[in-house]
Amino acid sequence: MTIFDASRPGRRGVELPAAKTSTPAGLAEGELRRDLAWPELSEPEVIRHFVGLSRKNHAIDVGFYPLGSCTMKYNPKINEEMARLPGFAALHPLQPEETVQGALQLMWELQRDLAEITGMDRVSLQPAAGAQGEQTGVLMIKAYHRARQDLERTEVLIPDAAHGTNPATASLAGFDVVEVASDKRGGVDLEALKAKLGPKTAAVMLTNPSTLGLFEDNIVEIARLTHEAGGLLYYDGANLNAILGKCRPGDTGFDVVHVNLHKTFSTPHGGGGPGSGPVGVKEHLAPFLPGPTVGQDESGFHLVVGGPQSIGRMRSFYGNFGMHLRAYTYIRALGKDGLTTVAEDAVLNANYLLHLLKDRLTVPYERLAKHEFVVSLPKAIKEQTGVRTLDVAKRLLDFGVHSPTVYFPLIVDEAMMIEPTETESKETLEAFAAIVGTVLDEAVRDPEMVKTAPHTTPVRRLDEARAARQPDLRYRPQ
Amino acid sequence: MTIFDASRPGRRGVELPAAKTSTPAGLAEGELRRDLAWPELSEPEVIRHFVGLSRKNHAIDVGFYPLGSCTMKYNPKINEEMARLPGFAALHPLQPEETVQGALQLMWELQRDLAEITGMDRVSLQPAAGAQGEQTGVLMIKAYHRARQDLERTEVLIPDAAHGTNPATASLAGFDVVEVASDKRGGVDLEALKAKLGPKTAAVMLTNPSTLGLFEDNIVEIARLTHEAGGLLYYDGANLNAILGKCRPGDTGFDVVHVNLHKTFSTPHGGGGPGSGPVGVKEHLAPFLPGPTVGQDESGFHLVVGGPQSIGRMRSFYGNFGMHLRAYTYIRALGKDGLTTVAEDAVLNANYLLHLLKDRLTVPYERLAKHEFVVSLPKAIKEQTGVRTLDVAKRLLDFGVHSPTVYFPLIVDEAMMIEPTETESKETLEAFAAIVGTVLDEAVRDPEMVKTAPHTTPVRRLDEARAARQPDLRYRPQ
Amino acid sequence: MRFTPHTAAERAAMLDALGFSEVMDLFADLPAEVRLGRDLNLPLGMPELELDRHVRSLADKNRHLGQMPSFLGAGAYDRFIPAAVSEILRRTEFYTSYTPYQPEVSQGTLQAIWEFQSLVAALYEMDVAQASLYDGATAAAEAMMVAVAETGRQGVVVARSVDPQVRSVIRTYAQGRSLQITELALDEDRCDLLELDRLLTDQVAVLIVQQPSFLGAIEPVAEMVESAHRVGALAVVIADPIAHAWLKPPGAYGADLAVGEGQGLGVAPSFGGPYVGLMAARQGLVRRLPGRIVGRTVDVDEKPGFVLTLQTREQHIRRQRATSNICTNQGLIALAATVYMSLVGPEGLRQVALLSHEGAEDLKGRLLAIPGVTALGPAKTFYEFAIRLPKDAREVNRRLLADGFIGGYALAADYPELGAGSWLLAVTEKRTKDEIAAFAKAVADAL
Amino acid sequence: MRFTPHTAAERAAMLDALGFSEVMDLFADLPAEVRLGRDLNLPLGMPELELDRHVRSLADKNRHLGQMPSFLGAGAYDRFIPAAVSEILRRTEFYTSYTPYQPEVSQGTLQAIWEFQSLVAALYEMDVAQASLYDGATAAAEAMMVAVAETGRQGVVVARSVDPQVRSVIRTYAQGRSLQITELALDEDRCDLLELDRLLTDQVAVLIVQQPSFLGAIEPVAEMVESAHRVGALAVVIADPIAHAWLKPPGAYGADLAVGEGQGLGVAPSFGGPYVGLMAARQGLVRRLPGRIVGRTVDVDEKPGFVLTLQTREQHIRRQRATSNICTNQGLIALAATVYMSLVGPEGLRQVALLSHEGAEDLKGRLLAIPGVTALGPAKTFYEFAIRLPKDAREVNRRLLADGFIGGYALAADYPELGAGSWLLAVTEKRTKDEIAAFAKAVADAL
Ligand SMILES: Cc1ncc(COP(=O)(O)O)c(C=O)c1O
Ligand SMILES: Cc1ncc(COP(=O)(O)O)c(C=O)c1O
Repeated sequence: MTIFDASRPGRRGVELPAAKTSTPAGLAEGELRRDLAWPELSEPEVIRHFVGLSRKNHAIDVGFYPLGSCTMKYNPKINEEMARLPGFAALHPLQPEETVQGALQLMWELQRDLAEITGMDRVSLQPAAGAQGEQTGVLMIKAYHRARQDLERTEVLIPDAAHGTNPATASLAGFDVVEVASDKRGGVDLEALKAKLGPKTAAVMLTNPSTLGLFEDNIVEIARLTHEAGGLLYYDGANLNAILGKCRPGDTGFDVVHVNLHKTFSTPHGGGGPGSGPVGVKEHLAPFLPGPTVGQDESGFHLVVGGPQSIGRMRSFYGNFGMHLRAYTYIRALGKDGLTTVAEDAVLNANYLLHLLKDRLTVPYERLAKHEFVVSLPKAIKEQTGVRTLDVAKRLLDFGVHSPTVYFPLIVDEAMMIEPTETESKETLEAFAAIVGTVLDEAVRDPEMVKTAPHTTPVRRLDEARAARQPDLRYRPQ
Repeated sequence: MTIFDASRPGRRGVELPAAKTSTPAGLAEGELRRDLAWPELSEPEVIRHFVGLSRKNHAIDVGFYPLGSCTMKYNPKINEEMARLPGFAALHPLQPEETVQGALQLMWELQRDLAEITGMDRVSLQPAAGAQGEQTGVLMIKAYHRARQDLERTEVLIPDAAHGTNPATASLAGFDVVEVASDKRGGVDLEALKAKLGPKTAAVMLTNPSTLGLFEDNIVEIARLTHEAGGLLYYDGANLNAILGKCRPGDTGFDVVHVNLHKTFSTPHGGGGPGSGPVGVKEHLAPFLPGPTVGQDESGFHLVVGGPQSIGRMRSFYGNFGMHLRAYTYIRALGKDGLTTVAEDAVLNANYLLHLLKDRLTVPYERLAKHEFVVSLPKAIKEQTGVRTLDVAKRLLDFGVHSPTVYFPLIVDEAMMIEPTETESKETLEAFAAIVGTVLDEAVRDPEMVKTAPHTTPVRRLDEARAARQPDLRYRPQ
Repeated sequence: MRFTPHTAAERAAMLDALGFSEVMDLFADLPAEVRLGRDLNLPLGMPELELDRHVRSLADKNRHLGQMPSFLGAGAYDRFIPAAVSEILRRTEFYTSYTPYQPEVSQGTLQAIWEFQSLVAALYEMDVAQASLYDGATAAAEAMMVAVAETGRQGVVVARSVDPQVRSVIRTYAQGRSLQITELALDEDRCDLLELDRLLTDQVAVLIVQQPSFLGAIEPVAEMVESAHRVGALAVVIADPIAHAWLKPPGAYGADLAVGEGQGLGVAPSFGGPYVGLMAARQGLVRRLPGRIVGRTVDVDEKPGFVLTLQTREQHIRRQRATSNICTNQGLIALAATVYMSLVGPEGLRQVALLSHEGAEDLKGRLLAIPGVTALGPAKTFYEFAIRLPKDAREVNRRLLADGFIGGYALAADYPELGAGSWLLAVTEKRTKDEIAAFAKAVADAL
Repeated sequence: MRFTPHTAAERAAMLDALGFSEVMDLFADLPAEVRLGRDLNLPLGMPELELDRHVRSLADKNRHLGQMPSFLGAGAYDRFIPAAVSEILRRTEFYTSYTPYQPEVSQGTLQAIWEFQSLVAALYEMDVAQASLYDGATAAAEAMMVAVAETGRQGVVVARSVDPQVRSVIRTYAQGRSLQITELALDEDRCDLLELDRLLTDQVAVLIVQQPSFLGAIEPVAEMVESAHRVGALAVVIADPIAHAWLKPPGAYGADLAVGEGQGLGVAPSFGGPYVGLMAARQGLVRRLPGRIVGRTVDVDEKPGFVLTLQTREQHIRRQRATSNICTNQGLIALAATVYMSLVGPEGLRQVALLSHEGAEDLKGRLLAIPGVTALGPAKTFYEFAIRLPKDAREVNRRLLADGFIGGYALAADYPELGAGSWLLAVTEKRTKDEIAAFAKAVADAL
């Protein structure tokens, strides 16, 4: 039942002080609306409705969530507590600076810490998510070339394994996307890269470790080639969790990075956001950063608006401050020691789980994994039984775990992309491997069971084709 | 899996600043303990464990909870928000009075408001729950008689329909319990009462409306008879929700009352507490009240310890302040208008639901109900099918509602005690009546289905006999 | 470590299973020259007890809206948030889940978003709405991109009375596709309609206006939309959700897209974010919308359920040909708004808006009664309004802060043409009569 | 109304179905003479916006522990509470459910209580524990009742070094059954063992001692328990859970019942409540215990599950013959303690206790170095200790408050024999070295 179906005219979930008038004075009839077709409910009904909805969700705090590329790590509860302090939550973004020194200090320290962690020179916290971080970065690259009167650089090179936001961003920034093939080891094919680099190259966008969970060990060479061709190197920080304290993108030749605070820095994913995608740049790109950023002088902390070459604002105010605050709390909780342990345990967990699964699933690249790995459903199973990766993913749901990311990256057939994260225990990994084993056995023994899964979830397999063919996108009274 | 089974030695859910020493200095070996057999887990594991447990509970915010006598009404969210303000939650009970004037004011106002609502002269907020309120009241009655040198009053009269806490309390206070039968209309049988009242009578304990949900319309006569016999009249306030703003126990002859803040005044039930059971008394019992209570003078609010005749403390400090605070917030939210509406809607809901069910269930007393009502499973069903009230209660759980209180009061065969409360909607009542109808149909059509219920709950019917025969009351390592 | 379960013994056992002897073996694939041969230059980790103290000490360096009555708006508002909203946001099943890629175990999130879409569409009286954007500013920019794609044109006309931050974001987004942006000037305190007719050519893809405007003015939006349509341009209306409890909604006068900032709908000001961008459109544009969209369908047992739909618009399917690059949006904040809208209902929203309006009219009357204070122009306003002080507004704000008030927004930095005394004030339902009166008096004293 | 769904139309429809014409018909069974013929003398209800403001204004009239370092204990402690505890307490499935009468839909509550019992039993090294009591004071009183029932005797010996509030509650509970209470005197700062032997007769049902005592002293509990057993009395030890991270647990020296106040285990001081009483016992007493007990069993499918058990002890079955009258206990607070104990684990609890102990030793050293300040006696102490000031302790507390500190507990009101300068101080893991040093200096200045 939707909240609209639960509505009864005249119910109220909130009462307010009495108004003196019954309509806004001075507005003409023609300026006023007639009706507002919202539901009407009491507070208990609203609570029961949304509590009921919540109980239909899987979540990190409910069970294992190895959704590759998304870094579904535990979200510490202290972060939530701190974010709700009125000294942060009840700040207007345009209050006088002298009344928000604590907030500005926090942002300033976070800028500095993210610069240190990524090995970059300057950071802006403004982008609202990873994709907006990319957009910021690519627009800065565009502005950089333009400022140098280097006007023919219309192409952005992107590996075929890349996340969809990378090509979408490059295109949104007005670039042509040139796909670069991967080599047999799952890395960027250096020959292919060389062939595509040239005077039109504005940038190369990479994530490292790649979406295959593999460290791009040619990275220094890639950076050299890119720079030689006059392009800049963009770092998609979605996979930063793997290398915290071990290696810094800035030290490996990247010119711009974004980081996803909602991945590496434990801010909650919220059912799909809010995220936060700060960008870091090397000094040569600093003039193009979006403003305001936070600066410090003897009188305290200040908002510094972008200079004349700045690409301008990416969104209103200073970004998702509530997420900055959580990420800051997390960084302070862990410190340099803890962040390094995060990377170590994330990589250990991925390799251990890969080890537990490698005899049952096809491993396309037999290399050391970083924080995640990609495997395929064995061809033999698919051919013999007709069971597909999607079916396996759905069947896993019946066992109380979330499924891995599936069918991504696109270059691996029947891909399952598995990212356990460092916050999962050895037992959980072993239990998950056992579940996968059970499902694979079942796929052979009783393929229908798997093909018609899930069976025990709040709803069963949904008709997505019908949803797209006959879009029912909002409530309409019958 | 219990939290002990999930433990792994060396895990930690909380880190603390480093200590300088490794054991408490100066303590002899023989004074120290060896081992502390507690589980060891990380924060994510602890959270997942308890979130998982929570999801196995029914609760008011999950669905209908018509547990008679317990007043499972909606608990407003603003109460929880206010209770967590550091200005309340972070107060030490022994702080200097000048630093807790807001807390004392709140308690003072609550004392005054509860006195007004119940029609009593003085209130103490100290008792921690209803049962302790009873104990407080009965001990005051004992002290009262003793102070008057009226030393032969050893009996407390209690209706046979009463809640178990009433006789247990009287006995704990050193009284003999004398049971008074109910009459055909479900009220106290006046003749039986007269026969049992006498020089040994210390008190009569009643709840009104009674546990049958019926208003004791002879109440004035009962009070007169009790007082004539030299006894005092005790009011168990568990059912106060029915008469808020309509009638006050103090005006109908009661000498002592307790109220359950966790019932009538919406403080959460917490899976079995904390409750709060303030007591109110008429002036003649005031000297016996437990201290401290809160008083006011020109310099502010003060804690006033009990006088020489006080029965003494019932518990440490001033009672469950966190519950006082929620009840206070609730009373201010509703005000005189809202509290009266509560009683009206609570009674309306009970009568409406009774109306919807009366053709399907046996109604022992065909009278106007107050906030709740008692019905029985029809004898015919029981005899034909062997299905009992317990089975019906269990089967209801499969439909996502909580069952009513069953087999209480003891004087009604196969009793179901149903209290919808005022916070439920008409649709919910109708849906519940339909579910009951379905289950009763099923009882006839497919009695096994009902007798083996529940079928869809986290566990099915549990072996309570085994639990009592072979008590397994704590974790023991294998 | 408290957030990671492994003990030293477990790590050793796992490494052993992998045939490794030490943790650094896991990083053997990092070429020596890229390894960070030192510790990060960060402090050591803090136990929660110290961390809590430290972060609170930063919070305590701020003075917050609970401590000073505020009349500052300009895009973020100090509105009342019922406790029930945060109760739902704290449900871990909502905040620790992610984009509902597996709908069978994400019906909570999916249905809530579908309800959000329904509420936003109803608010704006548009055919459809999508699942949220980063904020109101990016929503406006994304709407512009939709219009550009739909019309194949490159011209953009943005009213100067649109929030300057929103205009700035629009300009940033326009850089990528080299769009031509023209600003529609002010006539006193509203859009210049004569100028509008001059700017609207057949090169124009879209007209972007704000209702009420950044200056608080109720704009003649219906006429403006009509003018845009006359040249084949689309009309995007940035529509404040609270004021639209009463104002005629964009759908009622033919806007093609309605967008807005949802912060007023139960979201804490939180120093500027996270907020939530709203976007609704007419049916014909649905396949051009950016970001997520949830649709209702049925499962194999014909039981109704919800899924992400029309995904062929999206980056993970369409890659460089996607309608936008959005992946993570503002899910949890959309949920907050959904709970808020459900709680207040139509009557509650009207009352919130009416109380704000009454307060604003009261304050406006009091301020305009102060000698030397004048109106910017003839526009009607709703809960936010601009006036002109006989003194620099920044100076007045400083005086007011000393008196314990957060004053209005000094407009001159964005609108030099309005003069140093131009000042924008917002009144919400949280401001009491006494606060308004005291503030007006403090302003008079400060002049 | 916001908490009740009915609209006027629905009320009318429901009344109509009942054959009534107005709401007062529902109260026709109230005799005219008992009806309240007027409105309650209370204010009108407040919208949440005003209510929030009003209740916050009361909170703001208090000065809380986050604003002033406190050295006050005496039964309630300012300890660190990890954020994860309140996350679980805010799960509505826990806080809006009730006593698990239907175990099939209450496994969350039941298992959590069973784990609470297990943790408490392990802490005290006793065989069993029950599901919580109102607080530490009533737990002690209930333990006394168990001993009285078990022995059939009426005598009770309570150490004078037991918390005076606990002694007061014991006296109150004793009134009902006319028990004879004798107080075991102090010898300097500990129990007088010679006096104990005089008091222990074959009339004595129970000896009640506290470890560490209210004065902070580590008492010779093992000897005392032995003495009690020698005369056939039971021994009840009131055992502080934090100090017992290190101290030998009651079960290790044969106590019959161990009880305690659980506030230190993750529960906010909250002006004195709600707290939670702990009670554990040796196996032989299990059927005499008060209150709820949860047991593990299996369901019809042999799946493990939990139920309320041994209910024949309880009031709802046994009525006047029940072991106690307890119905509602402190379920949610027991849950808080359970989550806390699970988070800190054995090492965490030891560290909390050790940090507190180190701080207390530091403070004690600093204070005893001030001329005129003396120890009460030779007892060892843990994190709370008593000293004697050369001035009235209440006066010193007033001075300290002016300096921004909450001072200790002035003992003279409860222990006139210790003099006006006697003062009890507690140090928890929250107190920093700097706070301790500053406090010691402020004390020196105040003398
Ligand atoms: C590799 C990669 N790049 C970019 C993104 C986009 O980040 P966001 O969702 O924060 O916009 C993601 C998100 O899943 C990702 O996995
Ligand atoms: C009628 C009645 N009296 C007394 C009580 C005892 O109250 P408490 O559980 O708060 O101790 C109850 C509780 O259910 C009750 O229903």
